[in-house]
Amino acid sequence: MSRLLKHREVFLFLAILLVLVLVTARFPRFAQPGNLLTIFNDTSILMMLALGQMAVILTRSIDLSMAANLALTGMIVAMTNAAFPGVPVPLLMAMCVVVGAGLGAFNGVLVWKLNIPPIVVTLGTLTIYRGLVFVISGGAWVNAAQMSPDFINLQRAVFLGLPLLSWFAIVTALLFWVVMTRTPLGRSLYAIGVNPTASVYTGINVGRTKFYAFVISGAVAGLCGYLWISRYVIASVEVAGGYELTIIAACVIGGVSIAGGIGSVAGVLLGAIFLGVINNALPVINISPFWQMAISGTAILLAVVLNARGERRQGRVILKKAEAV
Amino acid sequence: QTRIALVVKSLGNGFFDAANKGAQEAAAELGDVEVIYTGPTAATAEAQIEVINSLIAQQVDAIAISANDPDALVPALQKAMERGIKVISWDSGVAPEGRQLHLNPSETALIGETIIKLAADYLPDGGDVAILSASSTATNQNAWIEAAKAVLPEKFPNINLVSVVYGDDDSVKSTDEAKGLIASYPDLKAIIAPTTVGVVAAAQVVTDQNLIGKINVTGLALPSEFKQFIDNGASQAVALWNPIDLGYAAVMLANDLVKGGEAKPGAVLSMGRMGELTLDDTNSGAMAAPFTFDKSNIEEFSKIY
Amino acid sequence: MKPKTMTDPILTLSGISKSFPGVRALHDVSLELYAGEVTALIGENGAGKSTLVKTLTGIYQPDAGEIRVGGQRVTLPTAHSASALGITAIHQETVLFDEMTVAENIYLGHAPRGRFGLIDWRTMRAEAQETLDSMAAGIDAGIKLRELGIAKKHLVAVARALSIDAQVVIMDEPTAALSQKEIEDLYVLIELLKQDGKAILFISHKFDEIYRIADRFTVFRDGEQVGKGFIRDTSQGQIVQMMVGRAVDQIFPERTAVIGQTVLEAKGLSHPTEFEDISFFVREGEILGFYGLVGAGRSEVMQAVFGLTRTSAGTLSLDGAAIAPRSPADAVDAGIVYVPEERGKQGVITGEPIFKNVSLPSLGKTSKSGFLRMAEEFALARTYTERLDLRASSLSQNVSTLSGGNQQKVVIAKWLATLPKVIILDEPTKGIDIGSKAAVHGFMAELVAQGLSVIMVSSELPEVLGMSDRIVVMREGRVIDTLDNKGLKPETLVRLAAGIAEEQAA
Amino acid sequence: MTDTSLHRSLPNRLDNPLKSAVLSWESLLVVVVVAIFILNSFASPYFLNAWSLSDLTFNFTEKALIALAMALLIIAGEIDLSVAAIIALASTMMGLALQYGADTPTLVAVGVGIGILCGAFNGFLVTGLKLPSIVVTIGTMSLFRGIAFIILGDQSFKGYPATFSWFGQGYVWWVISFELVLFLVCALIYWVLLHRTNFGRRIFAIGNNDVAAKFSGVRVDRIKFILFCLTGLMSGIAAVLLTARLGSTRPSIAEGFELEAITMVVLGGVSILGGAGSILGVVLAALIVGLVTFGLGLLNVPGIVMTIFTGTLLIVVIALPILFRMWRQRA
Ligand SMILES: Nc1ncnc2c1ncn2[C@@H]1O[C@H](COP(=O)(O)OP(=O)(O)OP(=O)(O)O)[C@@H](O)[C@H]1O
Ligand SMILES: Nc1ncnc2c1ncn2[C@@H]1O[C@H](COP(=O)(O)OP(=O)(O)OP(=O)(O)O)[C@@H](O)[C@H]1O
Ligand SMILES: [Mg+2]
Ligand SMILES: [Mg+2]
Repeated sequence: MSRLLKHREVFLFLAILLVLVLVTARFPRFAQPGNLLTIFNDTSILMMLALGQMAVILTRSIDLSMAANLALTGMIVAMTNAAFPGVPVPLLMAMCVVVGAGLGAFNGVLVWKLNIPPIVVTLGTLTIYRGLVFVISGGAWVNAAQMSPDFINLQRAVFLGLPLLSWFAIVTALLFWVVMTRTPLGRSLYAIGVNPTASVYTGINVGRTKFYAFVISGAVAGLCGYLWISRYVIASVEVAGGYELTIIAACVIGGVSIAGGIGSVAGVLLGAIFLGVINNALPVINISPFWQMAISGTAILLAVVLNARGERRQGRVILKKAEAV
Repeated sequence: QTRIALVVKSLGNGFFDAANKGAQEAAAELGDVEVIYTGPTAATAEAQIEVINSLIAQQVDAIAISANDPDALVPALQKAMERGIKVISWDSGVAPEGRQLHLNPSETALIGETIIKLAADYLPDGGDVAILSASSTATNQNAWIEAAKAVLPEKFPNINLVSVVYGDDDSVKSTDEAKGLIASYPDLKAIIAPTTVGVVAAAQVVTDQNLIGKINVTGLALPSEFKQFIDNGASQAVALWNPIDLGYAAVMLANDLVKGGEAKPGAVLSMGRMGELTLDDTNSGAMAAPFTFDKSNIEEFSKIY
Repeated sequence: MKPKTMTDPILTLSGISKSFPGVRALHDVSLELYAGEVTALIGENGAGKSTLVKTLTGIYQPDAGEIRVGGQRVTLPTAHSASALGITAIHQETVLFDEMTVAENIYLGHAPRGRFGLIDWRTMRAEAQETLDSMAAGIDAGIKLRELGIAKKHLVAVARALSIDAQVVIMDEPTAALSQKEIEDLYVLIELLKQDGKAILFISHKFDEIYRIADRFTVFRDGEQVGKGFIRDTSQGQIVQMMVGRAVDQIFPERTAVIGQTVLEAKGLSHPTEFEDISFFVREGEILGFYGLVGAGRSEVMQAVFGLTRTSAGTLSLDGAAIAPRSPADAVDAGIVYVPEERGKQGVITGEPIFKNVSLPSLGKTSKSGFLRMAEEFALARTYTERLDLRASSLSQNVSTLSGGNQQKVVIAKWLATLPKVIILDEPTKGIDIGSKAAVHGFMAELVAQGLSVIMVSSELPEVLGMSDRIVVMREGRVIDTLDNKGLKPETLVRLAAGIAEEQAA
Repeated sequence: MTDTSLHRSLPNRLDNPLKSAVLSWESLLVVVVVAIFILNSFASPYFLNAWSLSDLTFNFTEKALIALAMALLIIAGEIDLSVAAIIALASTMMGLALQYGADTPTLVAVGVGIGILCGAFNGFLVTGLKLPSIVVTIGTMSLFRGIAFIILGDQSFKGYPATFSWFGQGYVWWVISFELVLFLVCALIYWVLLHRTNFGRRIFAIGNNDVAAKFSGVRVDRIKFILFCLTGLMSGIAAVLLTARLGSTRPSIAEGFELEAITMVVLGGVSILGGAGSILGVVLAALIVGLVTFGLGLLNVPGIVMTIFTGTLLIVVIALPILFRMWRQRA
């Protein structure tokens, strides 16, 4: 048991259960399967984005431009849909992935070829991408009436009892799990974070691998651009404004180390769900919405403290080793 | 050449784009007036102040503003007035010391009553209703909600207002809040959203959760953005004034002041084709009554604004 | 020794040059490596040895020259292309992944693949275990690398080299951090590699081991190749002559210091996990040696004295007055300074110039009411770097561009400038060439002659025996004995440090 | 070839200081400032006007004040994303104090004091609990502003006394505003602090290698803690100015300031990885951001489009020297 508890995923899972139990005690309807599935569905986009962000953070980088990328790709796809309602939605989604990956690749190239620190690059592109949303749309919103029914309803279609949106998240998570644990690319992402110098010596092209990480986060952001727009049926400049920090918060709560090299798919999913549960629970148990921000801030701080406790090295314990001999 | 700046809460909002149409119409009618349509992208007071500062530097003749914050803009607008610029607020007002007059789209009390009535009309037996507002700092929304609360006890005794929540004119936040309302109040019969962003978000949630027919969404909405929810039954009816007229009137009033008109309690100023505005003792006046859209007329108006 | 076979070399370098801004690290050097032979690469600090290694493994690109593998001319644009050609290296710094398993450390970059080209963890683990077992490493391939000691990590690096199936194995000072026992194990391994027909390039500052395992040698001086030949045809003196361009006597300096009052005294220092009941004292003008096997906890004790780690029990006194440094700053104020073991990480601030490194702890003295006075800083830096014969182009040269030995001199200069009472030197000559080593030793003698107290932590027997007045032997976090260095036999120290009973050692 | 002959006196430096000054980052920024200034005067007839130029300064002084302290923090290898939230909390507390009848000096003390407290809280979490500052301040950013929301909800505080408003709206002489004067004075203080004192030298050492700095007897944690407090202090001062300028407090005040302040710092040539940077660069960068936004504002370019310019400027200004170096190496 104590061994299990060492895994922060287990700890996080218990924390989420605790919140569920507490809320349910006051409000039984909250824990109904239907509501839980709704929370999962509501959190799907955050989960996907956080997974993309994890790929970047693992390499000791950070992508502050994900939300802006999402907004830009979302605006592009919404305008395309408004202008050419006949284009099939799967094609539009493919377009989102490509556009998003392209925007991510731009970050990646600057990081790779020019060696500019990622936080600077994405701080710059964060404003550029969001500005471009305004430029291409002229500031006008694309609203529900302009979108085709297919465009809006695809993610709402139910398959095996779950909306497609949830399935997108599930498939993305599986894909990430395979890539992270079973492919050279995934392992390289970890390796770079653990020890960049050693990675060079091992023959990993650090710059190019970081580039791939940004392409991954960009592609995810692009796909989420479509999902976000069709979910909230409005495309505007302000879409997902400030969401970049929520994405990072989900990663942090999920145990991704900002110093790179540490993090798991399961942890990130739980981190996102934790935020989702908190956000859903507060209005339900009638806590003033004005408390929401302070509570999630506290949650982030607690998560960091707990994670740091877990990560802290226990020294070399010379005496203990001596006794054991 | 008279230059009048039409400053809005945020660019890209369909409502304000429509207002700009009316403003340009007024400029064309007046001939010697140029309208500068501007505003921040995010609906914050600080961003609006930067816009005001640059307008002061450009020495425009008048500023007509729909404010993100009634108080925070006062110092900046006072500075504008000191430099000889005429300042009026419209739609969402500024505290009296920060402007020369305020143009309400409609009587506050009337709007407050209308939004409740829109819900009550379809609830013959009464029931629970909740309000999903814009940001908690929005002047106009807050005033309407106060007015609505005031008329409830006598005119609509069987309507029970259970909660007021704020979606900050942000579609995600509005969506979350609407969901929260539905989850917390199982007997909820109507959601009233006196804001164009919130009302769309709420209607989408009701559509998504298959609650059409159980929960009626109503409030203030742009016909073009809201048409589909009248069509699919998520909403029976919504109301709004004509933003084109509002923009038109704002420019006309600003022009009046520039050309020598004086804003003081009791004064009567011309709004061109919209008639005349009579100022009350806080130097504000109302344009017209809100207009209701339902299945019968939404098609027609959705093509206009 | 096997007979000399004049086969063609596996790897040939010719005319290789490499410059860094302001530094010519390699100039027109050549090198041949032969199958089944160990070639020792010898040179002072900064001679360009590690630079050559990095050029050979695709980490640096040479400015000129050519590399031939098996007669074929090749380029090595990345580390990957080098290992694809069968060139692998155990670098001077351990370059492995703490957070990953041993198996993955061995196979990262060339992991066995299963279905759909996905990494096959099970096979990887099994093969890694096999390699480790063949080396008799006694390491479980499934645990995280973090759990291993520094010596075992080196073994993992060797296993990695083996797993690549290299023709050329390069070892850049592999024994610097190893204990005697582990060094012996390494020799066995190298012998195995030789029998396998691999060409080995071995870099070391220790002549005993060069003479023990190398067949050939190549000497570098200031980035140029100044000599090569067969080890058994050349004397140590001749090689040293080539290295430094002059004769160096390896005799430890005569010391004339008069030993005075007790300066620093520790009584019963304990730490919850690292050490227990440590007592020692050091007197004016005395060098106190701390001997033990690597990992005995000597550094931990010194860092506690320096205020870096908290002790759970025990007292410290300086000149008879109790002190309790809670931070290095406190210790420095009291007059205790510490030259750390990990120069690059703890010793120098690599991004800054020499003079800023030297003045950092003395800013209080060079400044005037908190405001900097650069002229004073330069004067201070010049005084002490000159006394240590620091080799650099200017005092504003970035420390990162200095070689290891010269970086060490910067650290020592920094502390001398604070005019300390007690100076603790942790492995002061680790990875330092023979010329600089003598300089450091000479300087220690000078320090005690001036009345300072020196504590020297060292794992090198000759150094401990040659320099110390008294020797504290530590093992597994405890003081085993404190001995007067008069007629001490090396075996006694080794026995105490390793915990071997007297009869067995005999 | 490096001369390594024995017993030779080492020169202080080899390079020509004048040459390196001309090729420095700051001179690049000066060129950019002048270029934008000239462009602005051509683009708008209203630009070259004392009052316009004075109004211009209000667009950046508050953020630039924070950027000064943030520069030190980033040079030391840490970061504070919570500065805007500190403004919100400090402003809210001032409003609360006002409700209890506080006079102007008390209000200022409350604002500045809360700033320092918040900074100290960040500093404690980072240095005391050894947590990474970027995550800590993402957390406190929500926490501080969250507390402001809890206190204020949908309300606002207003009715600040006129003497208080002077801090944000007053002029010291003619068109020279109090905010501008305060910024210039603070810039001078920070310049001296960073470039001319032991404290500043230690900040650089910490940013380059905090372990080695600690081993060199630098009290790393204490200095980092002080830097967080300084950043809090400057946020508190910015809160006073902004509140006085707006004449009211809402919990949503100063949203997005943190990224703008960091942009100024980075544009000013401070290495985000720590260990390098200058105050002059930060001041110039603040000026650039102010000039660009005001200039585009005069042309009624929407704010969001301006951000494209600042974002591009940030990347281009940082990429240019790198590209130049790569080009020269190839040649
Ligand atoms: N990345 C670099 N940038 C600038 N100069 C460098 C760099 N790497 C090495 N040098 C310089 O090149 C020269 C050779 O260094 P190298 O590390 O190869 O020496 P070494 O022979 O391995 O010394 P040691 O025995 O101390 O390890 C030194 O003067 C060093 O300062
Ligand atoms: N498992 C390990 N992981 C990482 N670094 C280690 C490990 N073991 C030792 N080191 C590093 O290698 C160096 C040598 O450590 P060592 O094992 O000698 O311990 P120590 O406490 O310094 O003992 P002593 O000084 O008696 O040799 C130290 O600087 C230490 O930081
Ligand atoms: Mg070397
Ligand atoms: Mg040691």
